[in-house]
Amino acid sequence: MNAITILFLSIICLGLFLSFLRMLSGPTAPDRAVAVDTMTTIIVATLVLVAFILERYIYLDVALVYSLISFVGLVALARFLEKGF
Amino acid sequence: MYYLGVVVTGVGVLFLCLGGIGLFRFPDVYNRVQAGTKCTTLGAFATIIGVGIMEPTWFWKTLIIALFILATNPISSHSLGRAAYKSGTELAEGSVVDMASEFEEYSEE
Amino acid sequence: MSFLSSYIYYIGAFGLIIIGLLVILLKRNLIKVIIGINLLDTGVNLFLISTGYLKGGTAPIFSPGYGAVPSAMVDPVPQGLVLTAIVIGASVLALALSLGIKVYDHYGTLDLDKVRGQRW
Amino acid sequence: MKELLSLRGLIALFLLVVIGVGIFSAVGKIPFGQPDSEVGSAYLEDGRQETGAANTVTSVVVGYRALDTLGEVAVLFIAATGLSTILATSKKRIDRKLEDASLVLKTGCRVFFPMILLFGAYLFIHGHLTPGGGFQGGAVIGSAFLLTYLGCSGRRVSRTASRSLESLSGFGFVFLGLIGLMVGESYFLSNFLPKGELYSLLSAGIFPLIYILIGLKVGAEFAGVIDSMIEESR
Amino acid sequence: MIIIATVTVFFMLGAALSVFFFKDLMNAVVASSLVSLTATVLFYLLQAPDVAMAEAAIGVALVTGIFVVAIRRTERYEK
Amino acid sequence: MSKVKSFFYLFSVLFLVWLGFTATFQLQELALGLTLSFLLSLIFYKTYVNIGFPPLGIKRFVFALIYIIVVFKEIIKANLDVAYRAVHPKIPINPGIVIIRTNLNGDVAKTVLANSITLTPGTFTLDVIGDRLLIHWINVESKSEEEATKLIGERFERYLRIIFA
Repeated sequence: MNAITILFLSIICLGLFLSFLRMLSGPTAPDRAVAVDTMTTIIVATLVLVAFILERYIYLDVALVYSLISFVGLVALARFLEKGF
Repeated sequence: MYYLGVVVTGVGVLFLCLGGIGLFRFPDVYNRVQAGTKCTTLGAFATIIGVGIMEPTWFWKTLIIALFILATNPISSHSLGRAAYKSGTELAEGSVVDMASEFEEYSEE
Repeated sequence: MSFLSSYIYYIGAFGLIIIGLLVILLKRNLIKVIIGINLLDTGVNLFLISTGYLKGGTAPIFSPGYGAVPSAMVDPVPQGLVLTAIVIGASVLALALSLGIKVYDHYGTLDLDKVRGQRW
Repeated sequence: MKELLSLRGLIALFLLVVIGVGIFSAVGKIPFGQPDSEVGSAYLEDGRQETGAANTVTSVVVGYRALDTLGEVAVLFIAATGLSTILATSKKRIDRKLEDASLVLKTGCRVFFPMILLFGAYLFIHGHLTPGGGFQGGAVIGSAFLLTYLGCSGRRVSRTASRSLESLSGFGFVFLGLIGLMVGESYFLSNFLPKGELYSLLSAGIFPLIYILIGLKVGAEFAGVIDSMIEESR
Repeated sequence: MIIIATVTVFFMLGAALSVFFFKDLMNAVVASSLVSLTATVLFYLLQAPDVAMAEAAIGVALVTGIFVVAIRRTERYEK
Repeated sequence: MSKVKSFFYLFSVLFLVWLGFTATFQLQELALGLTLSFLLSLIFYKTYVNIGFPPLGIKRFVFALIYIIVVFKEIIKANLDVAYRAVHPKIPINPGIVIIRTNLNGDVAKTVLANSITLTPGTFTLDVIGDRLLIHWINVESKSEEEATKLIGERFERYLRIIFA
């Protein structure tokens, strides 16, 4: 946990904050879903970075779950919005 | 080796932030998909691989996380874009061309 | 700042519990009430986990290359409890939603004011 | 906003303030970051020698507190059965034209389905070594079945298969416990198999077996829940 | 670490409050999936990877899917 | 592709993925991985017979490596482009929806093409019907079908045609 990692986490927080604003203000439902998709991807990167800071190898499994599963929920939302399923 | 990892991670983190900025500034859903889910794909890829370079024993696990992100993210963004187009979201003002109505004719063949 | 660093997780958990109760008490739509129950569930889980946190501790998992002593690990008992509580929460949520579907079939609406005797 | 300003909203806000002050004064005094639970530290100190599992949470869930887990598994079974019973009497059908899934989604679903199943299996087999376990692995497998319903329309889970898998794994759980009652130290779910070497795959006695059964059960249960919710209401 | 915890708690409470104000139930479901996402990060920072994994696997896919199925079966807009 | 080939294809892919999950070469893990991949591919190989995976070969493998490098180059180039558009104060975009054609057949080939187009920011696939793809383009340079095909699809399709031939 040195200055460089603090800098990295701050930049990531800025990106997360902008996507969160889009989630709150997006005019339509697809906008909000896209914002949540973006936040998911950013958070996977954050989890790997935090695992590096905490120096635990086994924490990477949580990021692996996200990278494999996170698209299922968004696909469910998308299939409802396009009136399929 | 460590400094190479720091540089790669830094580039990835910058792209994550740029994805957020693009998502916030672009005018309609389609452009937001462009910025939001794909700048962050490259950003997440570079960040995770950079961590793997910094800590060489973690490399294989980080590589497979990055590959899964690279493989699953296009599917979800394609589905969201298709949902926006099928549910009739309008293009932003200033768009040049919209050939979606011509494309509908192919589906009936 | 020290207040934040020591109580930020409690603030999150209590805030989530209060907002969940607010949604449950004030909203009339049945599905939104169930979303409120989900929020309340997450808040309670977060509170239980944060009571077991040890400052500077690490996860209660021993691994070969990492020499952690047991006294520097967080409490495993709340984690074991919450682990099963999350799965049970999800399946009870599915049960509640199926009841909501039956209510919609019978009354033709999800508004709890119109469903007789369901709302104060 | 208008809910907040009605009479009901004001009463609810008053109630919330009372509840909030009550909760905060009751549990806000618990200091953050200094747990003083002797049970937890005892499990941490002795868990490795007694159970042979590297993950102490696993030894709490399926070792020290295994009887609680049996109750929780029973709750899961009751919830799934109740859901399918409630939805089975549904008469209403929605008849409308459905969009077909796109080619990318169909192919992606077919390619990723076995990988997600393999990942779920990895999670619940390595439950005593890594932060995984039966509940997480079962949820991942359930998500894989949700993906097939979204992508490949027309394919569905056989209901008898999911029911019988769920019942068989629940039965296996109880059966392992009864074997422990007969063979081992004569209590329910005693760890009668050899402990093995720490950090290797074949260690911790019956914990991997129990987690495999729990994983299959949770996965089959969620697959059944998704099947009932999607098919019965179509 | 405290930076990212504070920011995450802020997101979580914001998303939970926005559940209260959205009229479209799809938006409420999106916001509740965001709550589950941020709760995962908080569990992770509280050194509970098991719980974070369970919340990730259930909150992000299964609960969202089940809510979407129920909304498809009933009605989308809250009156 | 015949049934035996698709079985071994799925088996080797699953085993590689398992090696990535565990990231060790202990004997117990390898045996378990072999067993699980064998069981799963025994159940699911029928799904993969008609999906159109490419057969294996030295030339195809080399071209697949070249293809990966090309895709990475395009991704980085296009990402810089979109990042420039995002931070520019006036947001210089010129968006539109165009149609392109493809000569590929086979589900996997079309999916790989569509995903490559999606991954390079600036273009992304909205829909696929038959041999036509509906593309959203952030900076439309040409409205006609042939020009757009040449500009968007051709840089990937050159390699994919050899890999999936």
